[in-house]
Amino acid sequence: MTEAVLQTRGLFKAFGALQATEDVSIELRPGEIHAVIGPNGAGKSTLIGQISGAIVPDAGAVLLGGRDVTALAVPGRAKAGLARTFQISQLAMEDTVLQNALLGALGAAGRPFDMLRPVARRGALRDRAEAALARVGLTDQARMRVAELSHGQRRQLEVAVALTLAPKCFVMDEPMAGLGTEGSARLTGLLDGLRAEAPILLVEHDMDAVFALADRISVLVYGRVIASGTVAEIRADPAVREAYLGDAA
Amino acid sequence: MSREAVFNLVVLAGLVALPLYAHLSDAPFTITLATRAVILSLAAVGLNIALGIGGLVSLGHAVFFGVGGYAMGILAFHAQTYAPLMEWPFVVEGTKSMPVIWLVAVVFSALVALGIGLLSLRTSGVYFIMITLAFGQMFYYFAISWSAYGGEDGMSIYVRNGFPGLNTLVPVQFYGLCLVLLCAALAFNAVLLRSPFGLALNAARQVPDRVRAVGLDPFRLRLLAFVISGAITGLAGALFADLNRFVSPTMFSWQLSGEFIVFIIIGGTARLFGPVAGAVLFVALEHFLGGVSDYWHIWFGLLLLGVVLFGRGGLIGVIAGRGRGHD
Amino acid sequence: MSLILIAEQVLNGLQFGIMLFLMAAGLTLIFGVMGLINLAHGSLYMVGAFCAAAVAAATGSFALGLVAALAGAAAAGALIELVVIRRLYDRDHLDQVLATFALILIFSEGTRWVFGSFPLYLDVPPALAGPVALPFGIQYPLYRLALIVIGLVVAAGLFWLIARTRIGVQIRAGENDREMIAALGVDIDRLYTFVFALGAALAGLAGALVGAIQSVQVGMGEPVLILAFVTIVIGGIGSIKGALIGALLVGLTETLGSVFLPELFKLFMAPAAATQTGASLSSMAIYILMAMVLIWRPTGLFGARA
Amino acid sequence: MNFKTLAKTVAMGGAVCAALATAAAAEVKVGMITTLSGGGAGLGIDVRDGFLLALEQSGRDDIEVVIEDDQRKPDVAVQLADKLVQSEKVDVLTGIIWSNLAMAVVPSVTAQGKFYLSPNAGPSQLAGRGCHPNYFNVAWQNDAYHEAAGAYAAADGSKKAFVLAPNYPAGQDAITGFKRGFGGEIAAEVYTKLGQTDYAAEIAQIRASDADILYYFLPGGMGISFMKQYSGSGAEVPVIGPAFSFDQGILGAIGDAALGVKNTAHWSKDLDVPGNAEFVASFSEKYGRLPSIYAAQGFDTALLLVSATAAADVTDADAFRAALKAADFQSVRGAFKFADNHHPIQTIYMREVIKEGDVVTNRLVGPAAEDYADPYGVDCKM
Repeated sequence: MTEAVLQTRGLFKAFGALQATEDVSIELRPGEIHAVIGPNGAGKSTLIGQISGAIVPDAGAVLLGGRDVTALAVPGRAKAGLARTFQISQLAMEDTVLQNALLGALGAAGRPFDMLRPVARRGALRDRAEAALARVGLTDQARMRVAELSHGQRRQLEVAVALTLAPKCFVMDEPMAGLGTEGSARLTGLLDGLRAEAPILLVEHDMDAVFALADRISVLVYGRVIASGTVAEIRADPAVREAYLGDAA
Repeated sequence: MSREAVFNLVVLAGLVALPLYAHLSDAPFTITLATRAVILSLAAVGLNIALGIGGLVSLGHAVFFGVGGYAMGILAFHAQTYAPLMEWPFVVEGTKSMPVIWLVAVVFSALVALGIGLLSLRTSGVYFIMITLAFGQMFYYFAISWSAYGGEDGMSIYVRNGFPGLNTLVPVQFYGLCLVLLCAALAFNAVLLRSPFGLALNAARQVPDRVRAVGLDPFRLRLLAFVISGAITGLAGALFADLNRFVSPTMFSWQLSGEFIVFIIIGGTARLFGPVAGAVLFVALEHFLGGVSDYWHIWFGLLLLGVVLFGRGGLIGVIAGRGRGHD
Repeated sequence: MSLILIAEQVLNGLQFGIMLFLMAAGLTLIFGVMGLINLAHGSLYMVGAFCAAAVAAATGSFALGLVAALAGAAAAGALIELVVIRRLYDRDHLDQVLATFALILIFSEGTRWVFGSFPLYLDVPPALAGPVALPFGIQYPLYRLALIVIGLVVAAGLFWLIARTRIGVQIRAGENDREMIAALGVDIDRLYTFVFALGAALAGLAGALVGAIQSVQVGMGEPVLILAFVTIVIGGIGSIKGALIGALLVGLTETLGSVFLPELFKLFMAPAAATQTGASLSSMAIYILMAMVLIWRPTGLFGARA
Repeated sequence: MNFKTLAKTVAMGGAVCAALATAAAAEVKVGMITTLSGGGAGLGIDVRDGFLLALEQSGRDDIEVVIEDDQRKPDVAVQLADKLVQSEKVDVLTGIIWSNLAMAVVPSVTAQGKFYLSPNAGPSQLAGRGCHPNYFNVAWQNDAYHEAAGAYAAADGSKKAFVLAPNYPAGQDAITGFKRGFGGEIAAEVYTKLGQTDYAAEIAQIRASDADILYYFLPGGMGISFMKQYSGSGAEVPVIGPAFSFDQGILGAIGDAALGVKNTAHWSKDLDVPGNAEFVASFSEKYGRLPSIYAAQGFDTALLLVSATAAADVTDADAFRAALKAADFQSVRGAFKFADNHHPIQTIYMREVIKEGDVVTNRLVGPAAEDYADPYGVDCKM
């Protein structure tokens, strides 16, 4: 077995009496898309928070490329190679598409305290940002303000910003959220190609996308991983059928 | 060229042409008034870096203004009394040289901003507004009871400090000096906006989570912005003290902090020239309305209310059309 | 320093804190329910004091003055809510700060225009004048004791209103979710006007009660306003309980600090220098307290976690 | 565009002879910077009204007054002084109420060769090392009331004093001045926060002390708050103070609580000197309120100005200065002359707060310090 790029070991987190995650251990291996699914309130957001560094776990560890990053905050984990996208787009609405991508490139390059040279003249940043935009198909929109973009284009930009980081792995929080069939299909195609660059931990509600993309699936219910395996294994798992998919599936 | 750029040029041209007009019409006081407007503009340009770009609503920026003012007051006071500022471990003399005073003012207000920023940037929103206000009050009461430097009475400096090659006692020359500094600050602000730091700070105001997620720390970005902002406002404080040849604790008052914000809003938030337009308008209103009625604050209050409620985008917004809002 | 003096100073701190609570409660309620930061709250305090002074002078009755203070401040509050404040709920804090800063200017100069530039007369009612003997030989002004009692009664009433009444349920719901209570069929505009007027009335009551032992003059509201803000920031914005605890903390710090800090410095400094240093430090004490609380807990003692 | 009050009244037949004799004198332009808005406006308004009343009564139509509101802000005052000097080109300035504003304005305007007549503030710096030939204080040096009160208390048999003042320079000067005049034991010396409104803590300390006299200097609203709280506290230490806390403008707000309090002033409305009764009557008639010490000071300042402009041309600085120094006018306070540092030598009286019908006011008790001259004059080299 190849070594996991991203690994969680026994993550626990409680909010008061509510146990949001309980002993969650999952692995993301090179080249794969690993989907995490589960009903609302299953603890998916808490899990993403703990992986990205926004939420400090009560117990457990997060490893990135074999290195324990549990003590790092969000920026540190991003620098270590973890790129995340948000369920609700986190984009600077007043800025242009290119500027948003540049922000990612700047984060990857470090040195954000340069205040005398215009960003536009830092060729390396610009190349990186434009390459990411081209990858998601937003080259023509580069000079538009984010506020003028359609919802689907914003979801693409979310991915582009993550791409500028050239990360070791992606953590995507419901990238399909709010998309129609067409947009969903386009993004599915995009993510499909991305796994070659870095593996993706995909939290998603859109089951069509999940079954189309995922190499493996983990099912989270009430904060626990009740099943983990290939798509076929999960489809066949009786516990999953009962707890989550119901008999309809 | 956009209408905003035209407006900016007109403002700048007006500020440059003003001494000529004052000279021709023999109205030296107009220059004094304009100097006041230019210095207050500089203070507000400083605040605008924190507030307009960084979204940090500081209700305590008068602290830096006051620190700059007292830097001037203390140095000049020791120079005019020939008493060294300190003798141990090495002798520090007072000075009447503006460049030295400016340097000290900038360094000290930056240090104070660093200290206040480290503590208050841990909070956000209303808490940030209030903790900066509290720091302002702390400095205000400290200055009032600091009897070595005049306490509430403040300090008078009898002769304006000097600048190599200029006679600063001539109003036009001092005005020119202030205007050059204002232009330098505006140019710096313009460059900053396009720089990586400007980009990151701007994003940290709009989407701090995103900024973190790409590996940058909004706290550090804001802290640096706060320090730069404080340093510029501190420089303005030193100039203001020199304009009046006087410093007092009122330079620390929270009302003054409020007025700085007022300048930015009535001018136009996050516009490069917003603080300038606002400060010039404010000084003009204070001068003319103050002459019309004892109760001019009522009219000023109503005007301010009108701008906030209906004239979003401030003066520049009205003239140049909507830019980006500040929310 | 005798124990009696210490006990008396603690009472003074309590009394000060309780009055501060009346101011802070309105501020924190308005922030909690409407998310509005209201710098003009001090002006409502002033309006209350001026109404009380004017009516008490005209009728000779302090009680009628208090009624006038409540009514006047509530009316002024409702008026500015309808005309100005209502437009600010959806704005950011910056606009709110600016607009209410403008209201301060309008109220202050407007009051001076109506009542003139000289302080007004408002005194303690004869029935409450003079000192009263408490156990352990403490002599304490009856009126101040009455203030503590009135303040506690109002505080209890406020807690009851919020915990037990229908309107309290709406207020608590409003703090959590605006759309939710609109969905429940509550007239949100009326609720907001009511909450604002309630906060204003509390401020006006404080202004009138305190005005009787202080000076009824233009600008009296601003120092109290700043203290009230310090109070709610310490207590946690939006929390009535936080406002009460914060007010008592600020009241005690302010009162005890001004008495004991100079004494403390006298232990190791020359008396004159100690008096001055102590006085300087005590005037900064509550701001230092606030900074320390915020460094420890950035959203105050009882504030919602960010 | 400017708020100009042109004090031009038609010269009447009965106008002062001296004024007629020099009717050919050039116009004199006076700039008045005073506090007309905000919390301290009452004092500035009284000075202005007293000043204009005297000018009107003098019948002089060659004195023009430009009045500006400093909002009690030092930087505004400095700016207005620049405006009056540079733009209005005034010859004489006056009007400032507060010591800190005076310190900000006076040194620079006198350095520019203008005359300044102080109708209220008298900081010690300007009486001592910082004195200036063109600066005349028509009211009092700041220490005067305090020192006279101390002397009176000592002469009255008080042995141990409790002193209280805000923690700012004027407060520290007040306590120093009182102690100098008193000379006796000090039970405690308490500094309060400037602008403080609640004095419960201090009052408790006073009650717990064994002082037999309480001296406090708390100008404006601070004094109103203190006195109301003190009288309700059951504390029985007798109170003495400077007139600033017991003047006509604020007695109305303190009410009966102030009755019986002794306070020092250089003037009282029942002072029996020529012209005073007429001043009180005409002021009350014109403005509908009793004059305060500030009104009397404004009135005297204008009288001094009128007398000097009658004797000398303002453009001849030396002659005009000599005319001011001569102080050839009938002050409503009685005997009045300038010491070498251009500060008054005058009698400071003790007054007592009483009730006349419904009006709380002051009555004269007697002199507290006769021919008082401030102690800073020795440092004045001019």
